[in-house]
Amino acid sequence: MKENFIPEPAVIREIITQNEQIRTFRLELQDKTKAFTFLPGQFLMLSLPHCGEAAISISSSPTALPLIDLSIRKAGKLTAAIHEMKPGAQVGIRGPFGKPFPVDSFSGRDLLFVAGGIGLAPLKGVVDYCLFQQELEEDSVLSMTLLYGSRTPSDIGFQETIKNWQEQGVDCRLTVDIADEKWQGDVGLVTDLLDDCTITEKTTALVCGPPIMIRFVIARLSSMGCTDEAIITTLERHMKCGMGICGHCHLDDKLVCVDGPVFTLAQLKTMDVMELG
Amino acid sequence: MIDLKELILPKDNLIPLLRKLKKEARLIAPVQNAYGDTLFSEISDLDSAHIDLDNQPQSSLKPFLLPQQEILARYQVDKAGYTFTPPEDEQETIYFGVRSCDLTAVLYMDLIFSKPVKDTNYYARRNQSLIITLGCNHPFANCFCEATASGPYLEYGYDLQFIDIGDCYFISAGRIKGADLLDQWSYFFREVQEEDRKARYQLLLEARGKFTRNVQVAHACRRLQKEPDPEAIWEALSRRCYDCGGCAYVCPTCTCFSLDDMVLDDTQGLRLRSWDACTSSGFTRMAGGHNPVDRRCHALKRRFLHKLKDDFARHGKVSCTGCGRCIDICFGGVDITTFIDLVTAVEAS
Amino acid sequence: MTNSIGELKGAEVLLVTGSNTTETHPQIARNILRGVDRGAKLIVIDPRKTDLAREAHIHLALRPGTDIALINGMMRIIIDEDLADDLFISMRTEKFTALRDYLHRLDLDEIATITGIDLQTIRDAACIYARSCKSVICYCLGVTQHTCGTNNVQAVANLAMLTGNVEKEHGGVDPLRGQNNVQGACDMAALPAVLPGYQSLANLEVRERFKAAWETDIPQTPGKSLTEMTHAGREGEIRAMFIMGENPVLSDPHLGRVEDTLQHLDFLAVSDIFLTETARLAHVVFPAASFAEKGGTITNSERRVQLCHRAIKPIGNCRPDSEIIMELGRRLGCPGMDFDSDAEIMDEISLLTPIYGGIHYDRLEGSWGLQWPCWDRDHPGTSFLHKYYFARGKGQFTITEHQEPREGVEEKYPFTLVTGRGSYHHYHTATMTRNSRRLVREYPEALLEINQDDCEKLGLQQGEMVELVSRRGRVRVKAQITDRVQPGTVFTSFHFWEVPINRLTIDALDPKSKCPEFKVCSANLRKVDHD
Amino acid sequence: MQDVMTICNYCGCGCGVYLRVDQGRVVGSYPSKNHPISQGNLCSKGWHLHEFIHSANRLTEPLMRKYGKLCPVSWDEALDYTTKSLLRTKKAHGSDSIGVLASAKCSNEENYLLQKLTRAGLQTNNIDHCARL
Repeated sequence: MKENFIPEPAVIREIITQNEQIRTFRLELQDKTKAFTFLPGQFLMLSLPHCGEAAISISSSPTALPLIDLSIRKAGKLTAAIHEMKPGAQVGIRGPFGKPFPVDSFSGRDLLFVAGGIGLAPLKGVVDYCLFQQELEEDSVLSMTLLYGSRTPSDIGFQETIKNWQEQGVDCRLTVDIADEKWQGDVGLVTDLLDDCTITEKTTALVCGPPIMIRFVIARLSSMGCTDEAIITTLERHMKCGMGICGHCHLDDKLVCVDGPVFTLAQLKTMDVMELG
Repeated sequence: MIDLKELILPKDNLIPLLRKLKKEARLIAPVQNAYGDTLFSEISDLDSAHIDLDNQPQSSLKPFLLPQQEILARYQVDKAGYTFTPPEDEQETIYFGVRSCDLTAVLYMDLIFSKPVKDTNYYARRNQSLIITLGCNHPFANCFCEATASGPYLEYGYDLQFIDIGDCYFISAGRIKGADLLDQWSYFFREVQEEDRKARYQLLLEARGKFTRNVQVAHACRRLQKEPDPEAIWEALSRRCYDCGGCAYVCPTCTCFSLDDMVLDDTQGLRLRSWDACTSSGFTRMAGGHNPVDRRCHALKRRFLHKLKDDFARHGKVSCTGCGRCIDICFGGVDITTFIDLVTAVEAS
Repeated sequence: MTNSIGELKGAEVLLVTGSNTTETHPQIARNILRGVDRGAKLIVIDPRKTDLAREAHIHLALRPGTDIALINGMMRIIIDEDLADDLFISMRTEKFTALRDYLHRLDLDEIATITGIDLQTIRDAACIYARSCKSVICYCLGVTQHTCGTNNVQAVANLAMLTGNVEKEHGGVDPLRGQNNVQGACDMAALPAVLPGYQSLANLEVRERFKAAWETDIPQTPGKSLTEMTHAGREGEIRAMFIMGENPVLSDPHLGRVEDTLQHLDFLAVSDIFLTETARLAHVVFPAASFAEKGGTITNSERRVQLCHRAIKPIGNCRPDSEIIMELGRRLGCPGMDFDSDAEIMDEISLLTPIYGGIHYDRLEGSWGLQWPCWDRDHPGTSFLHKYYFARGKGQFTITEHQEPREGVEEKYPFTLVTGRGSYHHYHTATMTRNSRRLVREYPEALLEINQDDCEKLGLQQGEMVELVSRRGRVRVKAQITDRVQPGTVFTSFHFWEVPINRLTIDALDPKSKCPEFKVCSANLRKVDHD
Repeated sequence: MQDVMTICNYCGCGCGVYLRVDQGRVVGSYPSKNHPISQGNLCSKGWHLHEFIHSANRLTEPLMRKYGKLCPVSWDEALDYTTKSLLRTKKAHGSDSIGVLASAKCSNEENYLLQKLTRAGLQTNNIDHCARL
C-alpha cells in the first residue's frame, strides 16, 4: 500500500485570533479511533485543498489531546488560505515528525524561554506540558521564565495564554521593538531582557524566533555562562516530506526534519547554519 | 561476495530467454530509437525493438523507480470532506542491460528510501523489480566508475549480472530472485567452464585499463573530510551555474524531490512528487521569502558536498557512481569532475 | 543565423551584442562558453552586466541606444590600426570609400563621450575582433529594438565586412531568434510585405505562381505591420482581427493604445491555449491544442526545420490551430483548405517556397531536420550561409550615423528604462511558464533591476515597492538592488501581467523594420509608501 | 510509458526533447543526447516543459461573448459566428479592414495556412506576428 504520503483528515474545531497575522487553529482528527501522540517541539505536515503541504510546528501540549493546536502566521499561499478557513473545515495532516524538546530532562531545571514573534508557538507546548507536570507534581521543573519580543504592541500574540501562565507562576516578560502611545512595558530587543536574568548551572534556555534573533540570543546566553548543551533552539527550514527523504532541509550530514528541528547549541556548532552567522 | 549461482548463456539464447521473461513481467531495456538515442524503454515487441547494449543509456533507472513526476495521491474536496486516495500498486518489472553504475545508484536509493522511514511508494516499485546488469567491458568516454568503486563489474547487489565474454554471457546470480530465475529457465544455460572464468577475469582487467578519465574521487573525499570547505571554489563554480537543474535530473543518485498539488478542477486534484534540484534557489526558500542558501556563491555547494562528504560521513561511501552523465551537459562546464579536479589541485599546490 | 549553433564553439572571437544569451538562448550560450573555455575571446556589448558579460574578456557597457556610435568607433580604430581586410573589401564589397571617408571625420573622443566607454577599452575590443579571421557576431533584440534598429544591424554588418568575417564557418553575423518558431513564421510569410520564402509581392511571376496554386488572385499592396494594426486606436482602419497564439496586450509597446484598439474592434477572435490578457478582450476564443497535442514543423534560429510529434490527443475540446484555420477557411470560401495532414501542407509549402524546396516529411522523419536553403530533394541543407549579405552580388557598405533614442532623459524622467526578457525561468508573456509550478517557484514575481547608487539616493531597500512612471503610464513593481544595471538605468521584463511594463514603453518604431524601441524610454520612479 | 520526440516549445534554440507519456498524460521531459542542439541537456524551462500542458487553466471549450461575458459554446457556433463577423466587416469596410496576427509559437504549417487564408481567403496582406517583440 502506498501510504507514506497520505494525510489523515482532521477538522478545525476552533480558531483563536492571536493578532492580525497569527491565528491558532485547534484541530481534531476526524477518525477519533486513530492513535495519535506527540511531544512538544514536533511538527506536522498540514495539507489544504489545492494548496499542497507546509510544515507547521505544534503549539499545544500532548496533554491537551485529542486537540492539536497549530499557530500559524500568514506568510505564503497555504498559510494565507488557512486564515480564510472557518471552524468545521477539513484539513489533512501527516505526522508528527521531528525530534521533540528533551522534556524528560527538564525536571529540576530552571527553564528560560526566549521567543520572538511566531517563535513562541513551538515553545508554548513545552510550557503547557511542564505546567501540567507541575500540577501532577511529577518530575517537575523548578521555575519557568519567558522572555517574549514582538515588533510592535499589536504584533504580540498569545496574550490570553501569557496571562494564564502568569497566574500559574510563569515569569513572563514582554518587550516590543517599536512602542505606541499605549504601551507601558519594555521597549527594545529581547536580548535586552536577558540583562535582568541570572543564569545558573541549573538553567536550560529554549530559544525560538527569527534567525537573526536566535544568533544574538545564543551569543548573549553563552557570554552569560550558559553551556552549549543547556541552550536549545528549534530551526525553521523549507520542508517537503517531513520524514528525511526529500532533501530540502538537508544541513551537512543532518536533516532538520529528522535530526531536528530541535538542536542544542553543541549540535549546531558542528553544522554550518545561518542561525550562528 | 560469493554468487549464489553461475551459468553461461549462449548469445543466441538471449532473445528467446527475454521472450520468456516478458511473458510474466514488464520488460525494460536500453532501446535505440530512430534518432539514435538509447533510452531505457518498455519493450512491447522484442523483434522490432533495437536493444542496444553497446551504448550508454541516456537515462538511468531513476525515471522508473523515482519518476520525474509521480502521483502520490488523488484528492477530492466535496461534501464528504477532504479525502485522499493512494495510487494503484505496481506491476512486476524486469530491467535488463542495466550498467554497474546505475545498479549502484539503485542500491543507494534503496538506502535513502528506507531510512529513517521506508518510502512505501518507492518500495512498491522496487519490490516488484528484478534487475539484470551488464558488466562494462568498454567504459564510455566520460565514465569513471572505477574511482567511485561502482564498476566496471559488480560483486553484489544485482539479481543477475551478465558479462559479455564473446559468443556468450557469463551470468552470476547475486540474489535469490535471480537464482530462482536461472533455475526456472535452466535449459537456456550451460555450466561454467574454467576458460569462461578466465575470459571473464581477463576482460575485467582489460576494462579497468580502458578508462580515459582520471578523476581523483577518493583524494577529494579525503580532503573534504579533513579540511574546511573550499569557499573560493564554491564561488568560482557557482558563478558558472545557470540553474538548469540538469545535473541533478540526469544523476542516478540525486533523489531530492518536491511535493506539489496539481489542481484538476474545483473539487479534485493530484498530489505530485517531482524531481527537484538543490541548485535552484526555490529549493530552500521559505514561505516568508527568507533563504538560508545564497545561490550566487553556494549554488553547487550542497550538491557536491552531499555527494562527496556528507554521504561518505553517513554511509561510508560517496554517492557519485561515476556514470559521467552530468559531465557534458553542464551549460557552464562546472560538473562534479571540475570540482574534484579543483579540490585536489589546491592540495597539490 | 548564418552559422550553425555548434559552430560557435569553434570561433576565435565572439562578439555578443544586445543579447542576454545565458538566460534567453541557453544552448547558444553553452556553445559560446565552451568556446571561451577553449581559449576564444569574448566581447560583450550590453548596458547591463549580464551573466555572460561577467564571463567576458571585455564588457562594453555602453549607454543604451549608442550602438552605432560604438561600432563606428571600432571601425575607425580598425582602419587606423590597419586591421581591415583590404583584399576582401576590394573583391567582395562596394561603396567602402564613402564609409571610410565618413569614419575619418569622426572624433573618437566624442564617441567615448557618447557611449560612456573609455577609448582604450573600445580600442582593445576593436583590435581583438579585427585580428582574428574567425570572429562571430551574435546579436539579438538589444540591437534591433531601437528606432535605429535597422541601422544598428547595418553597422554590425559593416563591421563584419570590414574585417572579412562573413560567409564562413566559425565566422559571420548571427541574429539570434527569440521564439521557437519566429524564424518559421517569417519564412512562411506571416509578414505583411512578402510571400513565403521572402518572395516579393511585387514580382508578377511569383504572384502568378501563387495564383495558380491557390486558385485565386492575391492582393499586391503590402499590408499593415503588427504595431500598425494594434496601435491604430479606436478610429483605426482595422475593424476586425483574428489573433492566433499571441498576446499583444502584454507584449506590445504602449499598452494603453493596444487595449484601446482591441476593445473597439467590431470583432476580435483569438485562438490560444490559455485565456490570455488578449483573449479576455475577444468576442470568440478558440481553445487551441498545445505543442504536445499536434505535429507540424518548426524552424529554429539556425534555420533548421524540425519535425514535432504528437504526444497526446488534444485535451478537452481543443483542436490544433491548423484545423481551426481550415474550418474557418472552408466557411469563408477560401479555396485549398482541405489538407489531410501536416505533411500535405508541407508539400504545398515546398512547391511554392524555393528555400524549402527539398523539405518533405519523409526526409524529416527520423532525422534532425534540414537547414534551409534546401533547394530540392537531393540538397543536404545548408549549415552556414554563403550568400547572406551578398544576395545581390557584392556586399554593400552603408554609412550609419549615431542617432539619439526618441526619448532622452530629462529632469522629469531622469531614468532610462530598458525592457526585455528578464528571467531564465520565464518566457515572453509567461502564459506557459507561469502555469509551470517549478518555474513559478523559481521566479515568482516581477522585479525592477536598479543600481545600488540610485537606491541609496531614493532611500530604497531590497524588495520595496516602487512606482515607475513614463509619459504613457505607470506601474508598481518590486525593487531588486543589483549591479547588473548602471546608475540611471533600470530594467524589467514584460513577463508579468501584474506589472504590465509595456504601459510605459514607447511605440516609436524603426522606420524600416517597424520594430518598436523597447530598449530605451525615459522614466521616473519613486518609492511607494505603505498603503 | 512512452517517449515521444518533439521540439521544445520555448526559445529559438530548438532543442530535441522527449515527452514522457503515461496513460494519456505527459509526465516528464528528457533531453535527446544525439540532437545537434540539445546534446543531452535542457535549460530549466525545457526540463519543466511538461508542467503547463495539463494545467487546469488551459482553455478546453470554445468561448463566445454573450451579454458581455465569455461563455462556452459549440465549435460550430464559434466558427459560424466568426465567419459571419469577418464577412460582415469585409463587406462593410473592405478587405483591408481585417487584420491577422500569426504566431511564432505555432508550426510552419499553421502559419502558412493562416497567411494563405489571409491572402487568398480574406484578400488582404494585413498579416504579421511578433517577430520584433
